[in-house]
Amino acid sequence: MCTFFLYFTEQINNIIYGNMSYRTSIRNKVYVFNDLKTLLAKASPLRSGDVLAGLAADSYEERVAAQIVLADVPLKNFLHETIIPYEEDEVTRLIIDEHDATSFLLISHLTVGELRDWLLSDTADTITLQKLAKGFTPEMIAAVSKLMRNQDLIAVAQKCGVVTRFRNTIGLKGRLSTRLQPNHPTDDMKGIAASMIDGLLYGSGDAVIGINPATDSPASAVSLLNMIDDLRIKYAIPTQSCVLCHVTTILQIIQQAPVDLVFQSIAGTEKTNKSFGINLSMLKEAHEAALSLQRGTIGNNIMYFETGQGSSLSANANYNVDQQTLEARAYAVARKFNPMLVNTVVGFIGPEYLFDGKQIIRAALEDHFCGKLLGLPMGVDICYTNHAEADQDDMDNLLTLLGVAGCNFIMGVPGADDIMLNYQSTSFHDALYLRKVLNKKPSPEFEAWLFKQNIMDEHGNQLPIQSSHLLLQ
Amino acid sequence: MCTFFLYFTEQINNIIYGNMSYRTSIRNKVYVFNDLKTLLAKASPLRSGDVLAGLAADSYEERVAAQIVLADVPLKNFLHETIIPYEEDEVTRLIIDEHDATSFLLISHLTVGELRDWLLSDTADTITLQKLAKGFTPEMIAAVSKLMRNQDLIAVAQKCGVVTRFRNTIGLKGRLSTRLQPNHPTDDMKGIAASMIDGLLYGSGDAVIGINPATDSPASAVSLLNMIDDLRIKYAIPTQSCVLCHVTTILQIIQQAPVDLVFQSIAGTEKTNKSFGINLSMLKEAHEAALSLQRGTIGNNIMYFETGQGSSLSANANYNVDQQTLEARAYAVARKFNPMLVNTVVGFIGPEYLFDGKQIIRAALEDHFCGKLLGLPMGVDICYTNHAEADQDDMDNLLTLLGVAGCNFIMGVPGADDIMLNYQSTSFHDALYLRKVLNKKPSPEFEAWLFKQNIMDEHGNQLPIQSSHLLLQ
Amino acid sequence: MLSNISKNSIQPDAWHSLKAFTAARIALGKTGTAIPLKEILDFKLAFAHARDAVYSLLDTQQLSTELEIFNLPVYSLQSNADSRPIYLQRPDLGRQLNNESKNKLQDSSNEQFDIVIILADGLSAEAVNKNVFSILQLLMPALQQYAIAPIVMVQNARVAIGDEIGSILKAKLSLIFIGERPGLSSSDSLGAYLTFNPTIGLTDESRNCISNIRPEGLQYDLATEKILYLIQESMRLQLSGVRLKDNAGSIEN
Amino acid sequence: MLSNISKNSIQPDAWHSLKAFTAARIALGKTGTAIPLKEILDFKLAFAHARDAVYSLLDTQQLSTELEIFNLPVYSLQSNADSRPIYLQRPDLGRQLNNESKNKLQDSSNEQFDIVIILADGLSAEAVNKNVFSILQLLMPALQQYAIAPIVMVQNARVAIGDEIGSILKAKLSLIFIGERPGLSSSDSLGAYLTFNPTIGLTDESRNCISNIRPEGLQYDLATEKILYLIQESMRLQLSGVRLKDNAGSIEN
Ligand code: B12
Ligand code: B12
Repeated sequence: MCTFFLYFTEQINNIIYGNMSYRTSIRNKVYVFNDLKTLLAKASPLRSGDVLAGLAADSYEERVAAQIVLADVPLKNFLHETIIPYEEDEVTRLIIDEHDATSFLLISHLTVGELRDWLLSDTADTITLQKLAKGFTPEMIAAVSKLMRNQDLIAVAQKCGVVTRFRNTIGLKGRLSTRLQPNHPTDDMKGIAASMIDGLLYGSGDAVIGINPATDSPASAVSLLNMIDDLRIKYAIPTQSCVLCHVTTILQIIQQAPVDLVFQSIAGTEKTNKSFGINLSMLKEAHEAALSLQRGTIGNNIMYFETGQGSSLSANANYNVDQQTLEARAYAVARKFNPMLVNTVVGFIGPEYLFDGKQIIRAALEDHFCGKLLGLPMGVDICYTNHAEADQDDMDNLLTLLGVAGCNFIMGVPGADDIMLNYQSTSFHDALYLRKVLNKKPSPEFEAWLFKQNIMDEHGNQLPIQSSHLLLQ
Repeated sequence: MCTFFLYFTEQINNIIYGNMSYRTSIRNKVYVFNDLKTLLAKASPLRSGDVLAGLAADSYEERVAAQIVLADVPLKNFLHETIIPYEEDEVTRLIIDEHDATSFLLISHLTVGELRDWLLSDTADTITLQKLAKGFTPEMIAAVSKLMRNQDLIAVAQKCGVVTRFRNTIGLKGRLSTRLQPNHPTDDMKGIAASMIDGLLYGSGDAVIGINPATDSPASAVSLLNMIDDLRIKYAIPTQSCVLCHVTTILQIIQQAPVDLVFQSIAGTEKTNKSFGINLSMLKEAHEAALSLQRGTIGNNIMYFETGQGSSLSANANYNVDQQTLEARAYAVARKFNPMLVNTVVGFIGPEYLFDGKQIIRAALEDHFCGKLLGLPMGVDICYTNHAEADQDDMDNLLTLLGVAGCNFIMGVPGADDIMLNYQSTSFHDALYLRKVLNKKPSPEFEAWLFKQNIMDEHGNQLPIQSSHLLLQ
Repeated sequence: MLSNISKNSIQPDAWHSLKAFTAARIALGKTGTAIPLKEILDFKLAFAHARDAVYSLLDTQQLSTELEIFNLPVYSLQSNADSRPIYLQRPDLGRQLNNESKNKLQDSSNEQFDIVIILADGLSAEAVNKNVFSILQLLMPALQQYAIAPIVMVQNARVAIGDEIGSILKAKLSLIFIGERPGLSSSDSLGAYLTFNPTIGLTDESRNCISNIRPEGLQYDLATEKILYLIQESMRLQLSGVRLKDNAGSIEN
Repeated sequence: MLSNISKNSIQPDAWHSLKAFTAARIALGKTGTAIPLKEILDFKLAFAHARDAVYSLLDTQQLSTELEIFNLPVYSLQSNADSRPIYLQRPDLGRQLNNESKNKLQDSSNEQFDIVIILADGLSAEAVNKNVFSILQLLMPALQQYAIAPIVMVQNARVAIGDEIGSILKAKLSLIFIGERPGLSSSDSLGAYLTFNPTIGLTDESRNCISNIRPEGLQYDLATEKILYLIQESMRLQLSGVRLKDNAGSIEN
């Protein structure tokens, strides 16, 4: 224990390179980290994507050394030392230009390590955290997450509260919502409807009924939107719909189709977003177009974003920044547009970025924590692919952990098997399990609807459904 | 999906070998499992100990095949086909001879798979499960656990309720207790007392204050017992003490020392127990000797047992039975003596039996589930060694999962670092974390004491302790 | 009360008939909040098989024989990912031809082509083995107006390897058929990615994708229709990717 | 209210002074329910070092030199576990001498001995490298009345390898010093296991254990005292294990 006092941490201003150099020594071994982004990468818990990118710490000792150094970095540094140049990247510009200096003032005297200790203290309560959200930059929050154990990520996230509204209220304490995801490999209307009915009768779909269309055909997107909307109106379901095609496709049809939420995959660098075929002004255009439809009844949170660690490296657009920090930067893009839902699709891509259940679980808890602290309505697609080293037991663990952490929503996929996207997510049953063991309820408006439809009783128990049930007609 | 109906499961009575043979075929591949113990082993989720023993399934498909077959095995078979011969093993005799046929009647018509489905149904409530406990054999419960996902193990365990009493009440709903474990490498009295005070001021120690002595010297055990007892009496702490030396050592000193709980490590075969230097009649003798002291004030649960997967293989005493089934058999030994506490020390031995965090988590959930269903007051030593592939994040995950599952107690070790046993367990802080995020309280008698000592308030928050505090005098 | 333990604890779902409309795991029934064991075991078995599909191999022998009818040279190439485990961990290597393959291709021709067709294992060679010939039978006759490059089969490949192949062969457009990651209900789903002016370093906004091609997914004739539409439009507009929309009329009509 | 965020959120513990009595991680203080970051990082660094200790190597060179003063033959042997990863996964192999080692030992002598002393790396060679010579310096002179076998160093070994070694050397009693698994606060803790009539196949009820030997644990003189007591009693009673109790008087007196 006393060995701690043998390590010394010094930060020297490196005049030659014009930026800070970070160093410490452990048992006579000197560790030097040239810049903040290197420090962040080396301080990251092990994951395959950072190894692939050549950014991970070489040893566990080096990782701890980086964490020791990172703990002493003042939060202010993050405003001065950008990890991707301001001139080259519009996401950096967004982060810097929209940073709320007033909120930041409250924490501007802290180091990353002091922030960690404060976040865990009892004075960091829900309201204070909400007020501070705009004062945090993604990099600060990514940094602090790297110093946190899984239990810290859970305990702090549990204290956050991010509530959004469109036709219902998502994110209240004691609530757990689900995106109903009724995908079909040919976008067959009847097939999709069948999965939707199944989900609704299992109490799923309050966050959104969201279809990934197999094709990116605008015509098909219109049909799908009409179909969900008809159903929603017919049964007076207090929820919102979404077809997850490319934002340009939605923009093309937004005047002819009943568009509730606008979807887009986003990432943490301009260059990655470009590889997704988007940029901030396109998102702005879509956001405004959707707002102009005025379809929300109790609120105007209208965007649905998906993210996930690894996409930047995959697009050769990572600027040697570790994947978790880049993920947090994607949240800066998201929060610009007051989204209804932000979903980190954590195990979706594959083992090259998150190798196994352990890495997927860690990444999910980080993403959920970072998003929440930055003020986002985070949900998690608790998922894995068949080429990763993970299975249902890992997902059960993550599901339960995220429930305790207060995740806003999870996916509802029939039997956890997405037959179009080819991966395993959470089932309608999984959500019921989680609600039961943690005593959680769906969104209040949706809950009232479930009562009325005799799908659920006040104790949260599913009621037996007869074949004469309204939804089966 | 429809592929399911292509698999057929048949069980044919193998006349030549005089026992059942179990088989199924998948995609034209025939899987034959010669006997129940082979079937159980092949159906087990992957773990290094079963691989080491040469018992694990060769492929994931074979594992599922075994599970498919196991699902159709009638529970009755477990009473007829013993996995370790009745003649050779006193644990088998204990299981068979003390099996409660009356309770079993209620489930005797079920198969293992039907039992799994029933356990998850709403009719399997706390009271029913308590009534059935004596009708289950360890092998039946081990079998059913192999068919369960982690979420099943959690959900069913949460419904169990096993309450025990000595000087306080352990295992009530909404409660989480801790064993305070103040070990010291030289059994130094002051060193141990320092850790005890630390723990008590962190609200730890309601399950037991239990010291592992570094030596097995009877004299030293007497001193330690006197020391804890003096402290307990001085501060009127409603808890029990234990020195975890060998049962023969306790028997030697029981007349001269204040022995509350009697400890022993136990395992699932007579031969392993022999390697631990014990047998059932020694345990009986110790149990009776301890009872005769009449030190319990509100109850007579007086034994403290520790178990953990892998010990039988390590002692060459596993009879080619998988380690999880053997672990469940250890619970038959435990329940014979109405223990106050049963603790599965799940990651304690090392990677040869449970390789990494994933295997440790799975094993812990299984052990907790099996013990609870068999009617035992299960706690878990959430732990790992430095030669295993695990870290604090895995422990945080397991800690949180076991909290949801309703685990009776966990360990409280200063800073999670046992400086004598050389492994990492849970800290006093970990228990506070878990109580906070899940809104759990300590044992009621102990809770009242914590209030009185101004250590904790009614909301479960720790109060600031002045250096003038009674316990620091 | 205690004697009521029934052999069957499953509450079935009243909408079993909806299963006719989808392969999705709907109407599973439940016990408490849990999925019935029978369905769990079925899921696990599918999981075993999906995992195996990741390690399936491109049947280059069989494919070569089948491709003979198109009267085109056929190349069998390898990426820089030497083995399946490396392939899974190093997507960067799966996007590059290995040297031998590169040389082979460079030596092959100095012509310019309109379209190069590539068959890549991706995450499920099974998908290519099972589906690609059927679709090529429909597609090739409709491409007669174009100069078609030699057909390239490539192993341990990612989508972007088409950029390198297309640029070496100086093709205006590359069309790569590649095995999508295997799912539980379909371990043999084929994807097609189309890139105009394939050049090393392109990213995905420059491509179009036709996904889920298989008998139980997007059927061969409809897939062919879509691909043809996109090829025509791509050639006409001289671009591909997000600015090229699939306006071929939705599948349903 | 919001301006109150202090640089230091840690609530220290008022009983810091108790740290003088133990190396245990007490009086850490807290923030909310959490351990302060400084302590967490200290823990993690110790974890890094403990993990490294598992892979430390027996310094047979150095040990051989040190052992010269005892004027006994010294053997350097290997178990059947060829490497550290195998050692960790195959405790069975760590309990067997490899063939070469067995032969070496068998050829060595036909004498009978009272005691064989074995130095084994176990889970921390560091523990043996650092502590074993100091304790042998105290122990050996006190064992003059016994016929001591050649000293055996053995790598990648488990406790039970002493049974094979003892039986080959026809020793009445084996005493194995072995590295205990490294902990965060001590990666160099030595264990001693004593077995009367060592024979292949014995299990742990037949041995006695003296644990935590190191300067910050059971000190060399006290450890020697205990070992000597147990050897005497074992020889007198002609047994070891659970029926042999350490009645040497507690450490404290
Ligand atoms: C994995 C995946 C992703 C990952 C890709 C990251 C990665 N490194 O792998 C992420 C999450 C980033 C992603 C993003 C998007 N995807 Co996508 N994705 C998939 C998925 C599930 C598997 C692909 C696969 O197995 N490829 C095979 C392997 C062997 O090849 P690979 O080289 O490793 O994979 C590359 C391609 O898959 C490519 N890619 C991934 N998605 C898309 C989408 C388009 C339009 C294109 C051209 C390329 C592309 O990215 C990979 C890296 O270069 C498929 C569904 C399926 N069943 O196939 C959908 C799918 C291809 N994606 C789809 C869509 C719509 C998108 C988005 C456009 C969504 C949006 N609105 O932003 C974005 C942006 C895509 C882009 N331009 O980059 C649709 C395409 C529909 C269509 N017919 O055009 C599909 C079919 C799913 C769906 N129906 O929603 N996707
Ligand atoms: C791991 C361990 C166990 C494991 C061993 C299983 C296994 N396969 O490894 C389990 C949980 C089963 C166990 C059980 C017991 N243990 Co233990 N165990 C340890 C521990 C933590 C580490 C040992 C180690 O690193 N060995 C080194 C490796 C390289 O050698 P190995 O060949 O792999 O290990 C063998 C020995 O360690 C042996 N072993 C383990 N414990 C004991 C205890 C005694 C008395 C003996 C003779 C042998 C023995 O089992 C292993 C397999 O053969 C030590 C504490 C420590 N800091 O060392 C306590 C320790 C050795 N055990 C101790 C005790 C008291 C016991 C029990 C008697 C407790 C009880 N009341 O039942 C039982 C039964 C032991 C027996 N006769 O078999 C005491 C011994 C005190 C003493 N001076 O006599 C120690 C020092 C811890 C303590 N202070 O409580 N133990």
